[in-house]
Amino acid sequence: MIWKRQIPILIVGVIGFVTLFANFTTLHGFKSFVNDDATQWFDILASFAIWLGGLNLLKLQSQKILKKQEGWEYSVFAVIGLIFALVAGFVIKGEPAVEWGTHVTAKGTLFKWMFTYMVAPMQATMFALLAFYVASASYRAFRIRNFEATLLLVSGIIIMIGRVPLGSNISSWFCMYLLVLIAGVTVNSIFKNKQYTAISVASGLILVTVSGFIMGWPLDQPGIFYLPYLQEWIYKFPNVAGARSIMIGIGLGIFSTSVRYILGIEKSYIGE
Amino acid sequence: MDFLINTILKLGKVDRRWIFLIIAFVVLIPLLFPLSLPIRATATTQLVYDAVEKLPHGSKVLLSCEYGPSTKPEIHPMVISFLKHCFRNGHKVYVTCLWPDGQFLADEALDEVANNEFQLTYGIDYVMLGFRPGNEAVVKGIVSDLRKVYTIDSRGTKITEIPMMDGITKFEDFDFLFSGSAGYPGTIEWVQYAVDQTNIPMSTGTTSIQVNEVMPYVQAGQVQGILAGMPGAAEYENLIGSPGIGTSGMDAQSVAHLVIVLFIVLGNLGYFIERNREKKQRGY
Amino acid sequence: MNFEIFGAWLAVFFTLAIFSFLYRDNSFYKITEHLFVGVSAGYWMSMFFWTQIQPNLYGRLWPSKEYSESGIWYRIYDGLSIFLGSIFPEGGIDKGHDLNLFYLIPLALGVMMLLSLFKSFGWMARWGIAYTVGMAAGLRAYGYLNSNILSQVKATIIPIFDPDLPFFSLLENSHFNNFIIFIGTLTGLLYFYFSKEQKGTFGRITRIGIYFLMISFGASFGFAVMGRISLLIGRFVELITYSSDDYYHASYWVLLVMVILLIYNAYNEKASAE
Amino acid sequence: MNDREFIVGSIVLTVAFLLYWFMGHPHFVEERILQFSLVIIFSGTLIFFTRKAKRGEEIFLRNIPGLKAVEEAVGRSTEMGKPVLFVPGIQDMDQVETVAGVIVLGHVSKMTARYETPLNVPVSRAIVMKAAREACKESYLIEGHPDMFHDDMVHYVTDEQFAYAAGVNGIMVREKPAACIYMGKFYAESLILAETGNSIGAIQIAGTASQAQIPFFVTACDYTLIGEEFFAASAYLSEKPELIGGVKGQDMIKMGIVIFILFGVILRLMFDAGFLNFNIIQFLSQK
Repeated sequence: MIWKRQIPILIVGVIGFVTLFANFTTLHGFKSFVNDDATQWFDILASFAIWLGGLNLLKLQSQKILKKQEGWEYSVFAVIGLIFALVAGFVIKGEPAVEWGTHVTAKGTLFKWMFTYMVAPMQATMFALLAFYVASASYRAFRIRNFEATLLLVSGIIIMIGRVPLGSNISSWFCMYLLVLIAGVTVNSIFKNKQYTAISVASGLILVTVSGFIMGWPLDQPGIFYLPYLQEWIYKFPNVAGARSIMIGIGLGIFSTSVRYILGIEKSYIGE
Repeated sequence: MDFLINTILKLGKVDRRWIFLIIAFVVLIPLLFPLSLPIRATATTQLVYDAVEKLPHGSKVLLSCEYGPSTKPEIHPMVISFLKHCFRNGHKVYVTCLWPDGQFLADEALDEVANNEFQLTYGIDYVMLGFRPGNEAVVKGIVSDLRKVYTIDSRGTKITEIPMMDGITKFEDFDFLFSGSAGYPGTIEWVQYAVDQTNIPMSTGTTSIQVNEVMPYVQAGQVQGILAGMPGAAEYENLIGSPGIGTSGMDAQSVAHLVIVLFIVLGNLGYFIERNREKKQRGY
Repeated sequence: MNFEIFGAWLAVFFTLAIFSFLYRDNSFYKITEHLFVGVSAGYWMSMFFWTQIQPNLYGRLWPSKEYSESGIWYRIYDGLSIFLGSIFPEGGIDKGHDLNLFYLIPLALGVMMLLSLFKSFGWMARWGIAYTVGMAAGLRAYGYLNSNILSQVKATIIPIFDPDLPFFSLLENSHFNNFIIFIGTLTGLLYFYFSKEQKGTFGRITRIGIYFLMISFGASFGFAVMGRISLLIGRFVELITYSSDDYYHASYWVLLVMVILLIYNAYNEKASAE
Repeated sequence: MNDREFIVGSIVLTVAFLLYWFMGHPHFVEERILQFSLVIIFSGTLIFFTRKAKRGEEIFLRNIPGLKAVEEAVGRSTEMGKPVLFVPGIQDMDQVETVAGVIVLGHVSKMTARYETPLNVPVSRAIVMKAAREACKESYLIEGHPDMFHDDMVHYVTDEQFAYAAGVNGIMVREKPAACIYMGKFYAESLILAETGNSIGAIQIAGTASQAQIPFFVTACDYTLIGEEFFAASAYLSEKPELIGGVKGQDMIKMGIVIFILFGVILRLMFDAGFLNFNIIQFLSQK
């Protein structure tokens, strides 16, 4: 029991405490251990964890094949893929001039070939799939069901249009005309009176047109109606404010979880 | 009018595979037949350009590549343009990678720009220091003693035998840092462990998704400008007057954004009509 | 056939096979997905072995600097060298490290981790995991306290008395924009305060907070869409490249064959359903 | 350790540190005294409230509207005689969000047991399946309907991300649940799930801390528990003192930060105007 429970908790506590407080001391041995060796150990263990994950995958997929579970035919491909990658990593270099060790990053090796023509396209395409899902969800699911969602979608749309070249070719005057029309629709839905609507739209159109003639229709003035400026303002200020409050919250959350780990209050890593 | 409303409602129930098809065409067609929309730089992109322009001829620039194949379309054009900009202004470029895949892609970029376009000499005009594992520990290492982290470069040459490494022992010996970053470790680690401690100027290019995370640092002045995603890359390409992959993707990007916005608007139109009808049917 | 062209055809196949999932779940997708899982696991295993375990662990246990013909320690190494010459080259590992036997500790923890694959040793992984958890906790507690809390708090303490700052400027720092940041950050923080009901004045303040959060999420939304579209553009650019003469029009051929097979399959299914 | 010992211990440690400090604090990085004090103060607050919660003292946490919405959604499903679908994310139990999701599942299954509404929980990890089954079983037992619980309620689909999403989509289209609840760690599949849920007209409620997915959930779902709200809700439901105490402790620190910012602005104003010789920005800028 002590091996399975108390020692891991002790390790977390001691290592966590040492790394945290090394930030506050000038004791050389202590500091250099944390800065150099302890971090190296961490990376080495993380590499072993990757091996553990890989071997576990091999185990699960082979079991699936041996027991002929549903879809076992596909598991064969997973095992083949894993073995192929290990062969490229450890058995066949493909380029005799390159030394073992540098072959994983050097040109002309089988490993590099595998990266360029297998890992890269598959990984990139998996991510690119999402473009399609975003498109269909934007048509079928993104609804302005309340004020919050409206704000979110409007700021998202302004960023999306304002960031790309198309947006910088849309004149601020176009946006102002658009706003007048939207205001008209709003007036109509509130008062349900055609006269009011007509008056407000007409006066809005006249106002925009007159000021347009006075200012000479500049593309990017007034700035708040020019999408590239507007998106820049949104992402530099209100967005930063929102992001910052989340950042502080996340920081606190991580801090408190870390402290709970170090003090042994939180023990989820051993399944408790 | 009724016809229009019915069409909108009917469209709302369309199989989503039609939408997939539309998006595929919307992206593909402008790639094949470009519209050449003019590109205008946003202020944050201009800041990056100005920061590089301000460096005196022959400055020592550190370029760190932290991205992989899945984010290549966004970051790679930035790295290429940044290299072009540096070489044109006669700067020396030192390349490091915090991501293992970053090295493949950085090699590709150096091949294209330094070898083919500028025909520069390795070891004198540019050097590829390569990937070192350890995430922020590598950044910390470069700040305290670069030669401990890098005893050899990516080609196996001893650092002491590389002419342009003369006088470079730590992060403060560089004049500028550019990080092409797609996540952890990347820009944020460079800010926290290197730039905040030394005051060496730094700019960054990040994936669109990361922009929001990095923005507070840019706003606070810790980072000088940011190239945001592929549009940021395109703007930078245009500032240095050498359009590339980023620029050619911009038409597709513009049209795709427009179509997605139209989708949102149309979808919500259908939603409103339906809601109104339901209200009427219920009798209020 | 040239390896590069063969690779291009493979890449095209993988790309289109994954895209075919958009039509429906099918064998092409399933095969590619499983291959992807296997290859990437192997890719990372090799990558981390050669960039981490071999140079930084074995490189410190048996550095070439201290290699000697006598002594038991390097005899073990020579033994390993016979079987695994690529990992343990003759004469020790030259990665610029000194001999450091403390690194037997991470080696032992790592081996324990791997042993946990066997059911009866399942608990052994806990030690290694405990080390990584503890280390991460210590590093992050300080890092996040410093950069996420302290420096962001600092940036929110805005100057009210600063005659050089304009009152309003859309894109530059100004009193107005400073005020937006100040209010947004504070109200956003208060939204996540759980010790008080969100009613009355406090409720109104937190409403403002949620509006700022929503604008921020909207910006992430816009950027997320932008990023996804860029990646799609990247894939299409590559497909276009591979459709050229140099690659024997790989994209067209693979697409054609895949479409025919999918149609054939759909037709078959329909026939068997009837 | 009782309260008295806790207080005495804290005082002894503080005095010891002060002594060390005034003796010239050898080997201490002086510039980081601020960070050091913060680590101590923050940790102290967290421990204090965790202990308070453990002793069983009343700790007030506000109502979280999202939980109310869950109740309504289950109620509507009952009215319509349709099942409730619960998706606990696609990650394993080592993710805090999955743990929080399973806690909420316990709450949801209590309601479905009470109203005798069918519940469907597709999962993507074997361990999550075990934990989710336990949670549901217990709820049905507590509500006095152990006969209604069956193991198939919680069933494994597949580990693979998109295949899982496709599988859950299939369930949605076939069974047409009236309520879809997504609580856990999500990646890109969030979009696919929420879109399908929307197309079948279900009430959708989501809870996640994955920042990139929150926007999609907010626009596609009827109610979303955002980040910390999600954790607070699960702490509240779990009735575990260490979780509740943690939320409360963080709350207090947050309030402290808000007050500090307000105070800091005033201090900065006084410094800039020349009334005060203390630069708060410089004080906070120490490395």
